Amino acid sequence: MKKLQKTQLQPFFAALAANASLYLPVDNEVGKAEFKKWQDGVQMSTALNTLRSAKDFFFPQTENLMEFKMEGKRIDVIDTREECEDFVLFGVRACDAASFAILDRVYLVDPVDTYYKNRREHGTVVTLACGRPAETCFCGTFGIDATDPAGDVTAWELADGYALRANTEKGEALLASVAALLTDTDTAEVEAEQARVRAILARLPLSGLTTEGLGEGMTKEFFARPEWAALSEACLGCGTCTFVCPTCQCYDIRDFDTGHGIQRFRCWDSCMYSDFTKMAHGNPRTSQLERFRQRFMHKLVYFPDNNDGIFGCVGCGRCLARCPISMNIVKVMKALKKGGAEQ
Amino acid sequence: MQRIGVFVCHCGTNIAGTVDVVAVAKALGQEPGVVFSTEYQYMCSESGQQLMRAAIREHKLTGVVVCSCSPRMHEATFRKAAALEGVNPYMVEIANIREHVSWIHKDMAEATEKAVILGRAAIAKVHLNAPLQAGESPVTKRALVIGGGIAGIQTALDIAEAGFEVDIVEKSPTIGGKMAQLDKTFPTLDCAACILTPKMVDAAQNEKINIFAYSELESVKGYIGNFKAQIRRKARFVDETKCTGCGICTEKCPQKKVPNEFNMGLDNRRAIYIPFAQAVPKVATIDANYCTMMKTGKCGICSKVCGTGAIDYTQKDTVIEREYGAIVVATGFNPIDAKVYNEYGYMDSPDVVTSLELERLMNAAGPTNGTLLRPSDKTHPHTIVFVQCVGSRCDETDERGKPYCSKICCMYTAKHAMLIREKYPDTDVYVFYIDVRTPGKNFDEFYRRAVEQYGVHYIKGQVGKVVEQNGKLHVQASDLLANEQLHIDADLVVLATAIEPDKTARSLGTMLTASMDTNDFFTEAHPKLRPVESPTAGIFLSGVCQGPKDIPETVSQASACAAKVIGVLAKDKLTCNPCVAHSDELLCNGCSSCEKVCPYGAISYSDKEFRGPNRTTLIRRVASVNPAVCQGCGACTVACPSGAMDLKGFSNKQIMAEVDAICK
Amino acid sequence: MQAMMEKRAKELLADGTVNRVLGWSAGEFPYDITPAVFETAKELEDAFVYNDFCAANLSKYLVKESRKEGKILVFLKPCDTYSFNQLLAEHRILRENIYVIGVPCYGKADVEKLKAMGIEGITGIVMQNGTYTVETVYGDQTVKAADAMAERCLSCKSKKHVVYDELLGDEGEVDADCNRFDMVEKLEAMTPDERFAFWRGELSRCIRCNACRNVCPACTCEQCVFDNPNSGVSQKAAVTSFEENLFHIIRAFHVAGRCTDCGECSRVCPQHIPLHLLNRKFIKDINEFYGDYQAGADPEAKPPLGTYDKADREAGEGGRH
Amino acid sequence: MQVNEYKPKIVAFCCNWCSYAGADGAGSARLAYPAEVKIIRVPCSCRVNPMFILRAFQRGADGVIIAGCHPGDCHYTSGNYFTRRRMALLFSMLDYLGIERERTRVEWISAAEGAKFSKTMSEFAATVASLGENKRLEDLRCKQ
Repeated sequence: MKKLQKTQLQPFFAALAANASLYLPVDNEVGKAEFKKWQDGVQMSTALNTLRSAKDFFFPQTENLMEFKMEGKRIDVIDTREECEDFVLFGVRACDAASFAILDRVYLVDPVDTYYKNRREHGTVVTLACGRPAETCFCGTFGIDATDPAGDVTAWELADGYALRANTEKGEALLASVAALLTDTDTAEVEAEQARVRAILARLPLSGLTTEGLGEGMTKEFFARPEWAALSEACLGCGTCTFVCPTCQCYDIRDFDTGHGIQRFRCWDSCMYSDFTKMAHGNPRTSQLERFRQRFMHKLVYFPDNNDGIFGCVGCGRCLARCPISMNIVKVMKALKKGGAEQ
Repeated sequence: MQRIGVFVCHCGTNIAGTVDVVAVAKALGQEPGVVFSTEYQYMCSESGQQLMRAAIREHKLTGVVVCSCSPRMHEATFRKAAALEGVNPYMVEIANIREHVSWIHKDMAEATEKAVILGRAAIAKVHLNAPLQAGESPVTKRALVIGGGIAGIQTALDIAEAGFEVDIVEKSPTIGGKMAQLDKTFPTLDCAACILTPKMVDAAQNEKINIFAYSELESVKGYIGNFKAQIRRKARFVDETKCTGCGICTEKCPQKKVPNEFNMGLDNRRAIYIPFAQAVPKVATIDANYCTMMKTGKCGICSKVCGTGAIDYTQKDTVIEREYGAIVVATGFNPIDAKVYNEYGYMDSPDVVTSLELERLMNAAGPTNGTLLRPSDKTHPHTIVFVQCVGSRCDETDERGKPYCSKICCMYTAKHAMLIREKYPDTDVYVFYIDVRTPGKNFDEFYRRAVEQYGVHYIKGQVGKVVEQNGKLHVQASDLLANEQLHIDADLVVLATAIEPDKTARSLGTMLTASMDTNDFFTEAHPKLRPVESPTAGIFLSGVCQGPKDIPETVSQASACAAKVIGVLAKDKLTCNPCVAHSDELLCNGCSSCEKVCPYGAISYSDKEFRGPNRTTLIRRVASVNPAVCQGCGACTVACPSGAMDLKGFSNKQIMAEVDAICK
Repeated sequence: MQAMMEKRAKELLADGTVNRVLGWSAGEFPYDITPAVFETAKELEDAFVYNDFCAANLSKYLVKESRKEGKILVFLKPCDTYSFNQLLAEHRILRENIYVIGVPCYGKADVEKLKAMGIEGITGIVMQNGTYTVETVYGDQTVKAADAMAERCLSCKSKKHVVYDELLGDEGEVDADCNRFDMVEKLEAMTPDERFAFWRGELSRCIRCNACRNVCPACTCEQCVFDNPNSGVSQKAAVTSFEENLFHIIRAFHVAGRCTDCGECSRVCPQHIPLHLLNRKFIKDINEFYGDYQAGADPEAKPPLGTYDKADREAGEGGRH
Repeated sequence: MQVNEYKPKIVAFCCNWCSYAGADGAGSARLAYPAEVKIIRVPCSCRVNPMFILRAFQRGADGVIIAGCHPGDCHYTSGNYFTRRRMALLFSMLDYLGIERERTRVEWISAAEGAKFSKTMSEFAATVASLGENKRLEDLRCKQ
């Protein structure tokens, strides 16, 4: 385990940025944290988490897939893919780090999504253990330890500096590249910090929430539940929850006519949208109830069904904070459990 | 995918002189969907059209782009040619490379490039064109004429002559209008009544003509061929079917102090009255505002003297509904109220009169039985001053007046001056004018006679003030030609007041959605080429409601108007413009935004059942457009937030495709 | 107030006046309140809530709810009644199926403001006497309610209900001097470059989640042009700065003259874009160009874009706005 | 003469009854105006949706002008009055967003005013040229 003095933070960032683009949470014009490229003088945000998740770096909201160039009656197909440059993501929280593993299960299995893979290979993730979790946090529900996040390198904020631990070869290489700024340290300080935070986590309002009764094999049990009607009633059908979600992975592919050609791009889709998975024959989910149910069934049942029981939620709490009408996965989980208990 | 043919016209050298037509045809031939592209000397010529038709046949074209002169010139020509080969005429688009390119640009490279771009825009549009079918609507074979003056009478007679029914709605108790009040007419000096009253009688006796006098239009709905009008028949308190017009009631009525509007208030009539001897219909009317019986319940003399029992004090207004195929507006005019021009002393002295009042003072059936006497002391005036352009031709700063020339004043003043000099040679007559305007058949000769033979003093100049002094009217004026101030002590001053559209015109225009200008004259569909039609289909204009006119002009326009109406009524069905708005019910919110901006009332709403999710049904309010009423302006398409409302032939996508092609 | 509302709701359910109640339902935390339809007294007892965090404008739900079987009771705050009237004017809701109870509002709280004060880990909030005692996992904190009031409520245009069948509590007043255009004026006073920079900064954060549109009581289109592949402008993502501008300009234009300034768009924006400043610009312009107009104040009023005056100013004429 | 002289792209929406005819009139009288002005015929100025204007800017236009009948002369009675209100608000909004207001314009040009058409278009083209390329409402995807 290595240690970085707080006074060395900016030189540390500078050293990382010398080798690759460095992104870290920075407060924006309205005082909310978002990942931004580090430049000399940029200060890291002290916020618990970014408004948007870190998934954007591997699965951006929009990306061009290919182009068609048209001249008169001639059409050329152009491959627009470019090799991604190396980059470092600093300050990713445990929840978001866990989301990458979920996205990998979608995009790195056959057929591999080469656009995603390219970025995953070139990105190095430095996570930062949580020090001051919020009431909306419930990563523990999904077995995620906010005090010991995954990532290529794990960092803990201590009173006078940061403890750093490489978890992967990429992480080793990253720490090696800045070795001059680091000193060796033992795990005692980190363990003390973890104990402090774990005590707080245990007091969080959602700390008792478990996945018991949810997950694999529950499709028949949950699909026709009457609770969906009341739960989905207030849903506006906006995409906020999906767009701030670190694990939502659905996209739409569209063509944009530029006037001199076609750009084929993909962009995030939301199962809350009325045209979600609309096909030539029409739309398989015509009501908001069905679309709402799809979102939560996917995270709580279908994804675990197809992925060895792993849930499609990491408990980051963004949807809890952002939903315009405050409907969210926690309320859904509780309602389904309660309904199950009553049956 | 369309199969588009492009036809580039040289227009002799009009286009080819500046645009490289061969290059344009070649460039456009490369566009997606274009399967044939050529150029030709004169596309609009018979052989040009044959060339197009052959290409349509040979290449199985589904769309046509003609790069030529303005679509305002030959769009119809090329649409017809395409239609002859079975291509829907609305699959033809014109790229205007003459007026918009070759005629305004000198540089060939620049002009050619622009021509190609306009051609591309037309091609982009044709790709999205859809065949449009013009709808048909039936025609009610009856016309409504609003206003029973000479304009309305003439129009009605001509329409009836062609065998169609006509209703005349006249708000006063009799038809006849302003012409009935006139004495003589210029430039022939024949008596107005002698030429008008036979026409009034003709109208009354024509079995095709229904006269609804003392009636007002309440509402009009519908569209060309299919109007529904509600007409309020005001209570006369006299049964029209029983009254013989004998006039005994009007003689016996004790209420004698009612200002006589027919004589411009220069004398009085009774509370029950017939406006003038030749009134049509010749039926008495009780003026409820003055009738003692109506006001106090005591009197009833007319009822007692009426031999036919026609008097009915309990009569109520009735509203009848009639259907029409066409509507003629013939609402005429009024002189403006002279009291706003008090510098001329109109309110101070009874001897300052308007020209129309003078007509009555000179009329044998008028208050003085045709002897010209001053209203104040009933003496014969020896010096008379005419003031021209009172309220006409005013500049913007004069809020009391009108910006336009009232057109008839110069001539009737010459008439008045001449008649006075003829009858009373001892009278001095002065006319103060800005200009004397006499462009008409025998008009200038008439005016010159007034000056040369009758010795009327025409003075170019303005009257500044008229003040009553010792029984005389002291007129201060300037003589612009002599550049001197004049002071004339006159016995009578006559104001040639401007004429303005009848006050009812504005609300009528709104009711008919017929456009008007800022002076409340009805606007014609085209100032030169469609002068008797309103832009609103099925609404026609007759007489002064459209603009100042004298009698011969009014009568010619009235007949022209009748011809246009007959043109509509003679058809069994009307073809509609297919480029109309339509509402996609699946997208429509029923919010009424479109309805609020539709100038024609073409949009209506109904509750319809739709499929909801999962086999449910939903009832929603949705808009629909009556294609026979819609004129295709497109105001609704922008008011509609959901894009449910679109315009055929000029759809959102078509226009955006043109934008894209131009900006590319 | 909550008890009074619950009581009336139960009475109206019991006497059959209504068969459903549209109100607010308590959540996991003191502040995450969800609009909900209650059908029984028990449901009301279990979850019905009305407090300073009941921010959601319920009127838009009536587009669907008023078309269902039976009459529904809805609780409307003063500003929600304007939206209600506007929906009524546009025939989007069926008045005969709705029973409106006006409820007072003294300004709603914004939990983001509490969080911005560094208050985290909120487990409870005690609201009384104009203060909030916020219980958190990190200890209790007391703040003035006024300091936590939502931005939109600081410039509240009206505490008067413009429509109701029944009113609970005291009726408020229209506030003509609410200073709601202050920020618009500030922007107008900037140079075009500054304005451009300001809006680029704001709109570039847009993630096109459509929350602003979907919550907006004026945006009730059966299908939005931006969702309709046939409209020519449909788009799912804020791909370029142009798309961001297009979406927000057209959205503001489509609600121009119809927006009641309820402020829901800015409240729900996950990216904290002050979207209401676009709508307020149109409201301010309409007031200045065509005379004062408050959408929703009078359902019979002629909407400014559905009428005209011959003496209207020319487009682009006059001043810097 | 300068090589690659900047030529703005200008879209002119002209109502069929007045301004398009006015443009024809300009042509008949051989009254030149810059070739960068390209006309799209619409039935009435009130057919012009703000979306068309933004679309033009997106696709590379540097200026958009809407020309219709004079107020009071609308073929459809009231269309241009609605145009006037809509565009007054839209232009004000564009200005509020910091987008050059000079790039958009509404003009009333009658069928008889060929000279005015030519003069208006020349002036507008010059104004737009002086502003340079439209950057603030461009869409980079549409750049060649």
